[in-house]
Amino acid sequence: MKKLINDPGAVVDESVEGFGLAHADLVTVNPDPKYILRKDAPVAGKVALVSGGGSGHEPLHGGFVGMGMLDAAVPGAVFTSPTPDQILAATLAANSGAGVVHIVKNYTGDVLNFETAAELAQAEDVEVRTVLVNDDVAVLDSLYTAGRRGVGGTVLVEKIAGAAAERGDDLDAVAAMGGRVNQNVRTMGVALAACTVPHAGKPSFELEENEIEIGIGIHGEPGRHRIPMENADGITDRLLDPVVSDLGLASGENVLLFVNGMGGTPQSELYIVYRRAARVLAEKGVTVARSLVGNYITSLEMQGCSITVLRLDDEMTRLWDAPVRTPALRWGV
Amino acid sequence: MKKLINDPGAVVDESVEGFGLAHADLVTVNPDPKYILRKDAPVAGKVALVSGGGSGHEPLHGGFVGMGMLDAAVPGAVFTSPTPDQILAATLAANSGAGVVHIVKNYTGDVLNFETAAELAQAEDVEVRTVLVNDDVAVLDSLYTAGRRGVGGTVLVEKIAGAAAERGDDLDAVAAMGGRVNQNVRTMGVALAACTVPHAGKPSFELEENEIEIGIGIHGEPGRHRIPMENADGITDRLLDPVVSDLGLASGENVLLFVNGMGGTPQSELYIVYRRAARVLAEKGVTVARSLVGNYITSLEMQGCSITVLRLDDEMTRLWDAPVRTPALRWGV
Amino acid sequence: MTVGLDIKWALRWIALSAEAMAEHRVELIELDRPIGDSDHGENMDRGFKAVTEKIAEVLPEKPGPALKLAAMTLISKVGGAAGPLYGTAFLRAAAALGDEPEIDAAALVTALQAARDGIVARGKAEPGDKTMVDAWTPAVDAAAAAAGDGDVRKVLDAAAEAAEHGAVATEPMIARKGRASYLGERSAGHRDPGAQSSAYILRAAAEAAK
Amino acid sequence: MTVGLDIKWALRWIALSAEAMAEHRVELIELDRPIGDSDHGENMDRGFKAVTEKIAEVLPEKPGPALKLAAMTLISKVGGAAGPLYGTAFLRAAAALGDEPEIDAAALVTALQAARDGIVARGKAEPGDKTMVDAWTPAVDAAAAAAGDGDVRKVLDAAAEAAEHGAVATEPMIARKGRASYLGERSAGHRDPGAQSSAYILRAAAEAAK
Ligand SMILES: Nc1ncnc2c1ncn2[C@@H]1O[C@H](COP(=O)(O)OP(=O)(O)O)[C@@H](O)[C@H]1O
Ligand SMILES: Nc1ncnc2c1ncn2[C@@H]1O[C@H](COP(=O)(O)OP(=O)(O)O)[C@@H](O)[C@H]1O
Ligand SMILES: [Mg+2]
Ligand SMILES: [Mg+2]
Ligand SMILES: [Mg+2]
Ligand SMILES: [Mg+2]
Repeated sequence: MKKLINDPGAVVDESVEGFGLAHADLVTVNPDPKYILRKDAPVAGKVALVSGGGSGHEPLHGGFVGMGMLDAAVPGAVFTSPTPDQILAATLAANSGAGVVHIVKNYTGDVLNFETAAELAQAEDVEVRTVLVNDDVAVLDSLYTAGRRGVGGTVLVEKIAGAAAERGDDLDAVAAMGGRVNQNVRTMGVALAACTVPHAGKPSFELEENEIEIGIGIHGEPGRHRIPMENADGITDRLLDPVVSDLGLASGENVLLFVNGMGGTPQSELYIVYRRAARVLAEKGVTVARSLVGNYITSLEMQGCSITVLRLDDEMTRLWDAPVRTPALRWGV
Repeated sequence: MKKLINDPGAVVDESVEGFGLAHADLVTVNPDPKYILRKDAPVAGKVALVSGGGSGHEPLHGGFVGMGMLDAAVPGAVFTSPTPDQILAATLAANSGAGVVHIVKNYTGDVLNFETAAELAQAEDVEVRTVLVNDDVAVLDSLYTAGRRGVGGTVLVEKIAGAAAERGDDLDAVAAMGGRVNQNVRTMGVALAACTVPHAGKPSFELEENEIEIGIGIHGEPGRHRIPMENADGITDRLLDPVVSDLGLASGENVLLFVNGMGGTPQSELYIVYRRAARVLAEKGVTVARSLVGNYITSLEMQGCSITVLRLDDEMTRLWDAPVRTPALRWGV
Repeated sequence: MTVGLDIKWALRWIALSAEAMAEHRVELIELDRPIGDSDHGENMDRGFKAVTEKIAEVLPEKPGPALKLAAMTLISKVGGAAGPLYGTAFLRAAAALGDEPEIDAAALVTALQAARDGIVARGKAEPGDKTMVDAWTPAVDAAAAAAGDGDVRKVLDAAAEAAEHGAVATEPMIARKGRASYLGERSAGHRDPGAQSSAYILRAAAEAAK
Repeated sequence: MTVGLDIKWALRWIALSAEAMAEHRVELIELDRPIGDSDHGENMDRGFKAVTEKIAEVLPEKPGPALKLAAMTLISKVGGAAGPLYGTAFLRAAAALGDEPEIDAAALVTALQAARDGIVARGKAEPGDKTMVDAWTPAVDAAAAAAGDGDVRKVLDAAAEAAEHGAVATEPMIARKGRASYLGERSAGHRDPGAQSSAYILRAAAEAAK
């Protein structure tokens, strides 16, 4: 394992500290319990958005703290959801009195820890709503399982619900908007090579030179199945098809197409995937009205990508376009 | 070699095509001769900035085309400088009559091809000035060698000279501003693992599990020397020391600190490096007034980073802060 | 009739659990690798180290408060799925024990049941879902069955042994809860890390009574 | 006295160069790997493929125009350092040959000298800097020395052989120009890829005359 780190146990502490130093104009970092807070939080009268999860997915979530997106982000250990006291502290710090929306990726750990924190916050008279993100079509959705994971769609939920909060929507409306994005977004990912969790010291799975893993999540966990290496167009089709059919996309609809790098894949390759996905959607009569390409929700240095499609309506489009000023996503201001 | 590509010979074509599709609001792509043009170019009365070089460094340069930065970018084959006819075509397309500044990284190939293009453009009555970027302190500077390479500093030259052009500076003033940035910027890089050029199919060098390569450039070329793996703080010091001493930084000065990922390193690690570099600079009494952290000038999927320090004066700081609207760098608009 | 379990037992249980987590840290990470995200051993070790520190700081004097302190520390230090699940287990056990200075076999069985029920309440897993429930459920059943002659050591031994078998028995299972469930059928053939850590913790409870 | 070189030779030269670049593509990439950026073989192969197409399209009728077409195509298709350098070399050689239909030994030497001088003028490298100049300079010297009895084949054979030796001789050199110079002393022990491609191209010229 070769990493630019000092001590596997200090990766999150040191990285978040550096993040705070680099973006002191936008955020403040509370070291213990650890959370990242929007510089001017609490923003009077505004519903606050708090998200979080295991570290190792940067820029998610800390990179999305700022005007128009999150009010606070709560980083856990690498790939380990944060604890209730961290989430509670962030929730209290972000709350202006208008209530707090928790954006939670659907993993048992995240769900349980955010659930506890929400109970504790409510006991302190802070109103909390939870938006559960579960956009990963690689996972079978069923009442009897842990259900679909929250992956790429999380970025879009945070941006669009964040814009709704920024324009002054109330607590229920912001939560509803987050839910609406989640209902209209689907994702599927592929790994060409695994990542190595610092404290584990070994790749989280082994792939042969000629194998890829289809349907991976964002925690270095293996995917749904392993297939022989294919070219970029073939892989793109394998990811896009289930996304499109699960969304039930019809000709004439507008979408946002998001090609996300898992951390170790060059941008040039993401654009090759984007090219194919955009073409296939165009052939289906679907209009790609907005796009996002880059490393936004990663698995450390994993090689691979995910494709996310969000069905857009006019309101979501306006909220997507609304100004945002965070370390990782910035426009309009 | 596992890459999200279709055909090693089509990587640049397909990737640039995808880039054009994803950012059609900001740029247009001319497929042959290949260049990327700011959507509203030529911008009446404005000096145009044209840069380019081998592909594989994305988002450099195409990602920096747009308001406040480049008017055109010319991508060559992977790690191979573009040809004069491409550069000429981009120069003619970008020119509004106010002249064109070529921003050229100091590599024999780039220098020769841009030189030829500049002569051809001048023969067509287009005034061209060239800013040569050579900020890599890993390379000994001497009249008798190829001289220092242009690396991380290029991003800062393009941003600040781009802002000068956008505010209406004339041709000589824009070129002079580019030169001023270059004179005040230094960079040094490290690789933890090499990258693989698609048409070569093999890593550009081999590092043992316990070795790193200090003083690498951005073309997968080996560096100045190979040393046993160290921790992030140790590596940061090795990169930062020569940068600081070559710049002759003194206590009380302001700088921009830029920690750049080479493409395959997680953001969390870049912030660990940033943390150390910021601390060391603070100890020296140097104020980090601005920062940039992320993958901005890469070597495909190389693992590693570079540290760039720019000595700032008030004017450069204002130009750095000026609005920019490109696929990869965006603020203030 | 044997004596009941007191604060010494509770403190030893916690100390031996912490030792077991440190000793098996890498093994539990390795179990979490093929079907999870390679952090279970790291999480448990971090959590029990924190519990050990907290216990040394607070010096609780009865089993119930000791387990409650462990629970609160696990909840606030572990994160992931295991943090809230183990936290709830210890919290419910502590509540069942209340402020009693000594625990007899019946109370012990009740506490173990409460712990298991807490895990099920939070995690909604059923036996056979390939989770720590598959260690706790047979452990609780065996404990209840062994409680007849009122020997707490027999109860704990039975629980530990059943948990160990339960952990092994997760190997062929197809996961329906937790991270391993994402793998579907590919989760078969691997032991569940949480079931294994549960077996270690219940074995620590039995050893602590010796 | 042997006959001079005509358009057939020029076209064969170009065709054999293209063949050599295709054949040695991987080898030239491999030479460029340790001390460069792994693209020289790719660049040269891409360039000469384009030259071959252009020649077939335009069908030049005299050596000078044929070499000029090759030059322009290399400049516009190769990029990197090699594109402008080889482009200039062929351009200067073409200029030296002018519109003559046939080239004698003296004209040939002049053309080779012009090519070499073009490379030096563009690249500012001196002999010993570990570049293609270290193939071209001995080649030009040997060609001049062999021109005495007016046999163009002898001239070309001498040039090719000297270039081959020159390429080998770059191995111990420490690069002072081009990408390899960034390596400083670590550049020693590797053959310069541009010197090697120059040797192949000059060998092609000699073969074309047979
Ligand atoms: N819903 C659940 N009910 C009971 N136990 C669960 C559940 N989900 C996960 N677990 C247990 O948690 C263990 C994983 O813990 P850990 O690796 O620390 O957390 P995470 O899965 O968040 O990385 C699993 O091995 C399993 O025993
Ligand atoms: N200044 C120079 N003068 C002469 N030849 C040079 C010079 N710089 C580079 N070369 C030649 O160019 C070759 C490299 O070509 P190539 O790999 O195609 O371009 P690049 O170096 O841009 O990747 C070197 O091996 C060397 O022979
Ligand atoms: Mg985890
Ligand atoms: Mg090159
Ligand atoms: Mg885990
Ligand atoms: Mg090269």
